[in-house]
Amino acid sequence: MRNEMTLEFTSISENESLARVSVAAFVSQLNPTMEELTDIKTVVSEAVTNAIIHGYEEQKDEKVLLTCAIDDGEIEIIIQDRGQGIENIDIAKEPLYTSKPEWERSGMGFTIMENFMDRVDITSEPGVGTTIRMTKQLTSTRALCN
Amino acid sequence: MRNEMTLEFTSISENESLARVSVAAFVSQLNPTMEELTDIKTVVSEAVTNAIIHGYEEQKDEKVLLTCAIDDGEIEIIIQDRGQGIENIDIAKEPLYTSKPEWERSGMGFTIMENFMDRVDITSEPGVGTTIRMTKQLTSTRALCN
Amino acid sequence: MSLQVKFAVRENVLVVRLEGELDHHEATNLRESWQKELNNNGVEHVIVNLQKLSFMDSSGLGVMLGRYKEVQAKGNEMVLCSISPEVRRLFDMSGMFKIMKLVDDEASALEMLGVASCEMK
Amino acid sequence: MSLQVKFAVRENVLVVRLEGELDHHEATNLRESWQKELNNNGVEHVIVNLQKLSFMDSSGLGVMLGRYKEVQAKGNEMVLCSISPEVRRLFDMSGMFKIMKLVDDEASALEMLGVASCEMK
Ligand SMILES: Nc1ncnc2c1ncn2[C@@H]1O[C@H](COP(=O)(O)OP(=O)(O)O)[C@@H](O)[C@H]1O
Ligand SMILES: Nc1ncnc2c1ncn2[C@@H]1O[C@H](COP(=O)(O)OP(=O)(O)O)[C@@H](O)[C@H]1O
Repeated sequence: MRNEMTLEFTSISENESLARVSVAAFVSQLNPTMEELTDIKTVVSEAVTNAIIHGYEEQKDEKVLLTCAIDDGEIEIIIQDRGQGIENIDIAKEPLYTSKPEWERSGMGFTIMENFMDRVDITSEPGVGTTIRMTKQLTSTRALCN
Repeated sequence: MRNEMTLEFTSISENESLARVSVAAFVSQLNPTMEELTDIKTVVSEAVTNAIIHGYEEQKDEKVLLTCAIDDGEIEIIIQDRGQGIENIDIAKEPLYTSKPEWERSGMGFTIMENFMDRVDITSEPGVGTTIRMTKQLTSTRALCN
Repeated sequence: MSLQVKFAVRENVLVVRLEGELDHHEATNLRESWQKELNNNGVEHVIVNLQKLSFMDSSGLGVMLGRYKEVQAKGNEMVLCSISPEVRRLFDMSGMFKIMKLVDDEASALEMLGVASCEMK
Repeated sequence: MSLQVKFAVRENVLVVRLEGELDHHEATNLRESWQKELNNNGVEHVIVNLQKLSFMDSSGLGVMLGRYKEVQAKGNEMVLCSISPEVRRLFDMSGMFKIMKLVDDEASALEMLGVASCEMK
């Protein structure tokens, strides 16, 4: 059975934990392992942080949109901002690349998303915004499908 | 400073805890007391449960909409369904009144909302849906205003 | 965050220990398993231990009241014990203690129901 | 759910104990208070105790790497200890242990940095 949630929130860093906690509460219906739950909280934190600091450059009156759907043990997470967008996605995805080294960014956000999820799709247009779509099949349910 | 979240989710009982957990994570930015946090979780649970069982009569493919805003220590929570609506709001609000005694409903939902929150406004139209708007001023911030 | 339910029988008393959060989603399962236990075992009275229950809403009140009525209809007793401050707020507000008895712990509840208060398995 | 930070000084070693969740929101405050501690007290080396840290993301890695570079620039050492399985996943994935040392507990870390391993205040 399909279950869906959509969470929209003000673009302030206080809401990063809200995003993690909500997605964790939602996917826990599927009985994920501790590792899977940690991975999911981490990638949500990465993408939401990016929307706030890169997409909106810390403007505090914008909105971040998070959608999460579960369907037969597959998790789909979409995080969207209507911020400044990414000029060159290939460069942005490179491990250790960051456009904000002065803020002590590690440049590992996209690398972590790609490692912890099965699939990561980045759509972005300068001046329009960025959408990150990620999916992951949980192992418990993957085993059941064999 | 104003901070806002909007959560929309499928009308299934699994999501009752999601609604509580999300609102609790959101309002905890205001450092509520344990009592205040319990009150808020309880009223969210009441209104979301009502949307699922009364509004949608357990149809599982509808949406419940929850909005929460905090502004200077005042919390506003709005819970909305596009379900069957309430014929007579005055009767519905009476303590112990329930239209579903066969489901072991206690009829205490609205009484709890009115006791645990400062203000509860019910807007409802048969065939269109129900909106519950509740507000509460936290004591910590109330004290500061004196 | 979900509800764990443990049943134990001590002479003619059913002890129901609730842990976690009791809402509408959990109430249906709880009702069914509780009713099954009440029909087994020659059970008469009931003790509900709320010590590890961290959250409850009016759907939980419905289940409590439902079982209370069933137990009372047979002339038996239902006693609550070990309530936490979080859950107590709801019980106080809704006047449940005008109907049901509350005691401090399981030992007191067992004593009240006439069960010798030695170690519980 | 937020971050608690406790600093302690033992001879020339700053011990940083993190508890809770370290994300971008908490990273800015942590950076500031940590840098302040590094400038006080004649501190040279650093131990970061991660035992009670339940969550960390790449913003946390940024703070760790930032402090590591500052400590290393002065010819001193920074050692991590007591990492939980949750947080370890991120460190493993991002190759942090190729750069920083990890030991089992504070006692081992103190010993490695040449501090006599008696009771810590
Ligand atoms: N939502 C976004 N909007 C605009 N730019 C982004 C967004 N997300 C990522 N980027 C760009 O991609 C770069 C790499 O991102 P990431 O790998 O997460 O590293 P970091 O956040 O540490 O910089 C960022 O430095 C930024 O330039
Ligand atoms: N969202 C809703 N949509 C339709 N009817 C509702 C809704 N919420 C409440 N009601 C009506 O109001 C009555 C009283 O609600 P409440 O006090 O919460 O008690 P209970 O949920 O135990 O029945 C319900 O029995 C129902 O008839």
